[in-house]
Amino acid sequence: MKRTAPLLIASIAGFVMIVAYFIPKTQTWGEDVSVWFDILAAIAFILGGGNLLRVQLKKISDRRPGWGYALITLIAFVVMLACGLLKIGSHPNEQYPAFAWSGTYNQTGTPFWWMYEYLIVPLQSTIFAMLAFYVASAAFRAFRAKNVEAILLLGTAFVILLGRTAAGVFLTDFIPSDVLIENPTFLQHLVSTLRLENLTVFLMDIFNTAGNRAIMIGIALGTASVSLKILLGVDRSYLGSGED
Amino acid sequence: MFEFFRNLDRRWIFLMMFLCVAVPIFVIGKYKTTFPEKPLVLATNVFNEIDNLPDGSKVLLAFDYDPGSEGELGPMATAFTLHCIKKHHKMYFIALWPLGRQMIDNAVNRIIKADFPHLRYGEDYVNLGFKAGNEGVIKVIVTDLRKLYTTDSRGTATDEIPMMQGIENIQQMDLVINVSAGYPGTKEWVQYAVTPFPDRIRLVAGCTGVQAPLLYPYIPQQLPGLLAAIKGASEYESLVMAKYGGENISGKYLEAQRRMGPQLVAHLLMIFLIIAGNVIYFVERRRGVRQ
Amino acid sequence: MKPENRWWVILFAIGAVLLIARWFVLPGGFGRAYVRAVPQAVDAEHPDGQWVVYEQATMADYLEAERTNPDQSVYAPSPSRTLGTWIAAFLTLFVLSFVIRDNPLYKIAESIFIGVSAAYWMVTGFWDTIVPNLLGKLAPGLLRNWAVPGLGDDQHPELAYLIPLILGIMLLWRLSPVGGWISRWPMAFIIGTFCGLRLMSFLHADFLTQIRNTIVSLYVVDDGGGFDAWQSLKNLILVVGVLCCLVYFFFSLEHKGVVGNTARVGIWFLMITFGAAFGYTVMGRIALLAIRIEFLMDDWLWLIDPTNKRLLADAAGFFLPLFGMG
Amino acid sequence: MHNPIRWMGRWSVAPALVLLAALAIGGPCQPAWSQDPQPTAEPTTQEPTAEAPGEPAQASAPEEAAALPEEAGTEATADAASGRSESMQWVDEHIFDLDRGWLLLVVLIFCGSVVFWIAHARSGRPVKVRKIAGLEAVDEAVGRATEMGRSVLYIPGIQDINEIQTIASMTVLARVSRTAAEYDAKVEVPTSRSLVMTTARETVQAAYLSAGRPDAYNQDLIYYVTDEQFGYVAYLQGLMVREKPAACFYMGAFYAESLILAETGNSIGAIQVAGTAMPAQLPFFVAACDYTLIGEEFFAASAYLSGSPEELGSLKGQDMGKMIVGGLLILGVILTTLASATGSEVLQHFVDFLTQNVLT
Repeated sequence: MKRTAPLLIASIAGFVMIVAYFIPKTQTWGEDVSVWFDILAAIAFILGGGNLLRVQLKKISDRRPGWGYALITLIAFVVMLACGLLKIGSHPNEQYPAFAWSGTYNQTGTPFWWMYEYLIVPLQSTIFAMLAFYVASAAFRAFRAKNVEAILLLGTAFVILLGRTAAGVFLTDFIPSDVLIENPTFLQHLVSTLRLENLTVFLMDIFNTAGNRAIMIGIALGTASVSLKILLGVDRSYLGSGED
Repeated sequence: MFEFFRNLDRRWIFLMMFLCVAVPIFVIGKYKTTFPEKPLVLATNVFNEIDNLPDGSKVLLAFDYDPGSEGELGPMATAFTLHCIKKHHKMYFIALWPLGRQMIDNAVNRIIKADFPHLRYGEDYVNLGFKAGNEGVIKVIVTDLRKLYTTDSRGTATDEIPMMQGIENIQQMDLVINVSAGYPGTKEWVQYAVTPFPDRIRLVAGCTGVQAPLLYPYIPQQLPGLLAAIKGASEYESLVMAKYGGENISGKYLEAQRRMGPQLVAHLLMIFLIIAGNVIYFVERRRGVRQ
Repeated sequence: MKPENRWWVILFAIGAVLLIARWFVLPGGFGRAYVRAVPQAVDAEHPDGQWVVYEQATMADYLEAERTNPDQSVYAPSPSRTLGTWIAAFLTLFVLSFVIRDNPLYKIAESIFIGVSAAYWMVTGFWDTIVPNLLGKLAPGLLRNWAVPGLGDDQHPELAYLIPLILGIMLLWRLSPVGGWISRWPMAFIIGTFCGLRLMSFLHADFLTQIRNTIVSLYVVDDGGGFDAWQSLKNLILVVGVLCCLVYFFFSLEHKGVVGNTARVGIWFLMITFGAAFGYTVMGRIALLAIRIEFLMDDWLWLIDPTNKRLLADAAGFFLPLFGMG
Repeated sequence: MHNPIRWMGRWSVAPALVLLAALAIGGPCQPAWSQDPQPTAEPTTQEPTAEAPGEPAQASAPEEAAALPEEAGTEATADAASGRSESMQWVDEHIFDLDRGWLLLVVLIFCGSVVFWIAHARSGRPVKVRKIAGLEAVDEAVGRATEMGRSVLYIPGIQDINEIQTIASMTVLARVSRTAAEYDAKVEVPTSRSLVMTTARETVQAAYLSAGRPDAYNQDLIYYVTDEQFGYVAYLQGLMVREKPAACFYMGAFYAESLILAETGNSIGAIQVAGTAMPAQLPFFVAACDYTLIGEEFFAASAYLSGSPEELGSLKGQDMGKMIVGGLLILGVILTTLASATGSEVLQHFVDFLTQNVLT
């Protein structure tokens, strides 16, 4: 029972969704289930947040190395959570001043907003910005012409990089462009494509599109196959052992 | 010397990158010059799609990004908003990203409230806010906007908002503009809004550099115009400014063009690094063969 | 002192010296934030509003307002936002210091980030999902009297939303000492439904659409009715590329002989695809760094002023007569 | 005692086929589903062809119509579709979305071939598949971590469990942690979603059990960090430089963090194996990791790693899908080319039928 019931639930739920896809009246079930999922994921925050709290508290109570950082996390977490859930400092909605809870939790000027604006935003965008350093070091280290594949990889990246700047456009400006020619010939097209900005578009339009289409078709097949295996009960690793 | 480069500590690369970005920002910020921009066809298409609409058309602006990609997409959002204002379009803002709401607020505060205070909320623009559910939201609002948007982001019932009168779904929009940083984003708008209603919904988009290659397959049938990364933003911005900017353009409407400066220098650094890496590789290989 | 620590101390010393130098060399201070007071809920009873919301303003706004009316109280410097700007600036530097080496400052930034962001998402989940989509559907009356007074009167309880509630309770059951296995049921339900959904949506949207988009003519006729060799060639490359890449993904054929060669061409196409995506991405990443550095130089250090936030200060004549605000 | 997996498999294939068959007949035997048991789904008119009360379509401007000749074709077929008999119309509105008939056929063929090959493999006949380089590295990487006495870091992406990539990642995790249990290596799984944490715990516990070492399982190594993408990344890159795992696995849905993770992993000298179906992130993994499973290969990984013939059979089924693509593509291209070369209207009709009816 403990073992088969979840498998049955998954199979039935999945096949119902497949059938529903074809029946006009049930085609919106997918959206309903998405809403349910979001609710479920929000409820699951209790599990994740509870675990986070437990881990940090344990670090602090054990006085493990770095417990001070755990304390910082804990305080940040609790303060932010309290400010947001209790809507501290939030004014009511302008249209309903009598309802104290009617304001939004992230109103400008609230502590919650302040922490979002001055803690999360700078941290988030700075971590993201570190990618600028990493693309540089990756390009230096990994883009070496070891074989045909690597040459193609780095060559394309090189062309695109160059073609997307004013320098690249300037570099190949001497090549005649086909834009101003009426009914350009094949050769004129070909020559014009050698202009870096056109080459960029050509590579993106043709080669990149071809590669991406094949990848997307493959992904669609892979997704469908994995889904089907789960619905058929062939792949069940997500369910765990079935023991308690 | 060669040994130094061969075992180059990556922190030197980091330092070079930092300087290549910081120095141009400082210089351009000080002297307020930008590089001239030459708009390519995709940006021109975006401009024309918005510009050719009759004045006062209804435009849905979906801001599906967050502060993480503000550097790339913020200037696009600014230029889109300004362009719509100048064309007197009615702007309907929505967001599929939770933080997209803040991005809408930014645009409203920085542009509409600051420079065009005569525009009235509810008549010239409305912020419908964020709805969770990713592509599910798109699927619903293409046929029934009010099923999800019963209120705007301030909690005002949509029925009470003048410009929402008669709006049943987004097929009634004359154009959908999407600023997208990933999932859900332009791809989902194409799949779930344009694909089912190809002759009712027209979409143009601005996206990050990462996404651009994935969206090329949809051009031009489902997606007539696309601004790719800061370069696309800069091209479009220059078009908008050329037509509507006037004499004294405020610095905040030149953000993308300004940002092309560090872009250029940093690109040259990348190119230099790729070449340097390969020179080292070949010298190394030749020495290896000799030994 | 360990040599490594010595480097850090030197680095901090340099930073501190630069900051102090900034303070004295370029007068006028830096890193201050300004706000504009906007009265809210204004009505006949409350002509000045029932409360005030402070919106972001610039120094230029403030100086302009002061110039026209020295007694104005609409624009003012904001201590909390000034503090915020400084904290944001230091956190930015803390994170950037990681590229040199892991260090306690980065750890502080990291710890803060984990704490506040986990809480942020939980709060968002509660107010944006649980409240409107669960409570709002199950008990709209409660919400109308509490947090969403604008909720329409025609909203009645939708019992279908008991399902996610029950599933959620089952999910949380794992916290109880007995019967934790019950929490597998909602997981199975979720995974099952989404497998069904994705199976259909991927086959429908990606699979069929990509095939359809690739069906192109290899004999393109141009506007004048003639053969457009250039477009035809482009189409040919596209079709051949897609087919070769598909061959690469075949699992039941060894990559030998003809198949091997075709798959090889497929890999070439993939490599060009990846190279192109890489080149494109670089641009976005640099813009991200640029915006952080702009923040440091513009909002914090006031070294540059591209958007004329403080230009009036210069015009008013009591700031930076030497240089700094071109 | 019979093998429960086999039992389940046999049990599940039969109703699946029945369901598929029922679908094939067109749904009339399934009135229960169309009798919407949910009070939520209001009887909204969902069919896309519904006459919305809004303004007429925008594509009325002559230059736009000229620029998009395909649209005219779409309208034509839509008109043709609306010319259905009344009874068919009723069926279309209430029982079966006729516009999706061809989709049903494609789904049936694809699922049928996967089911067929699974059954084929189950009957004991050998299934041959080629090798994928990245997969052999999985065991090797875990082995090396054991030798060096360091941990293995497994990152299941940043999407929630409703993403198939995350589910596929759980299957790979099962294998990685089983190998780790056998070698007695430590696997650390920080997650960015609560539900993924829950599922990963189940998976890893089961893996330790099947490796015969349930006592070695430590659930504290699988924990939630934060939902925030870059908060999660900030934690991971700190963790990587401090703990220096010997092997890093990035399996699942990744976004911008891919390169941060791969470059940090590279700087600490870890063996890195990545697998994702996010096309935008593949270049970074390809450039910075030792092995990368590209798109479909990642989904195939679970089948390879499980080593069970049934799962390998499903790969054969996927290949059938690719054959369909190739066939349709070649057929379509030939038809289109002939149509435009000869100007034949009959051929053009075929092409329109293929692209606008079959492939929508």
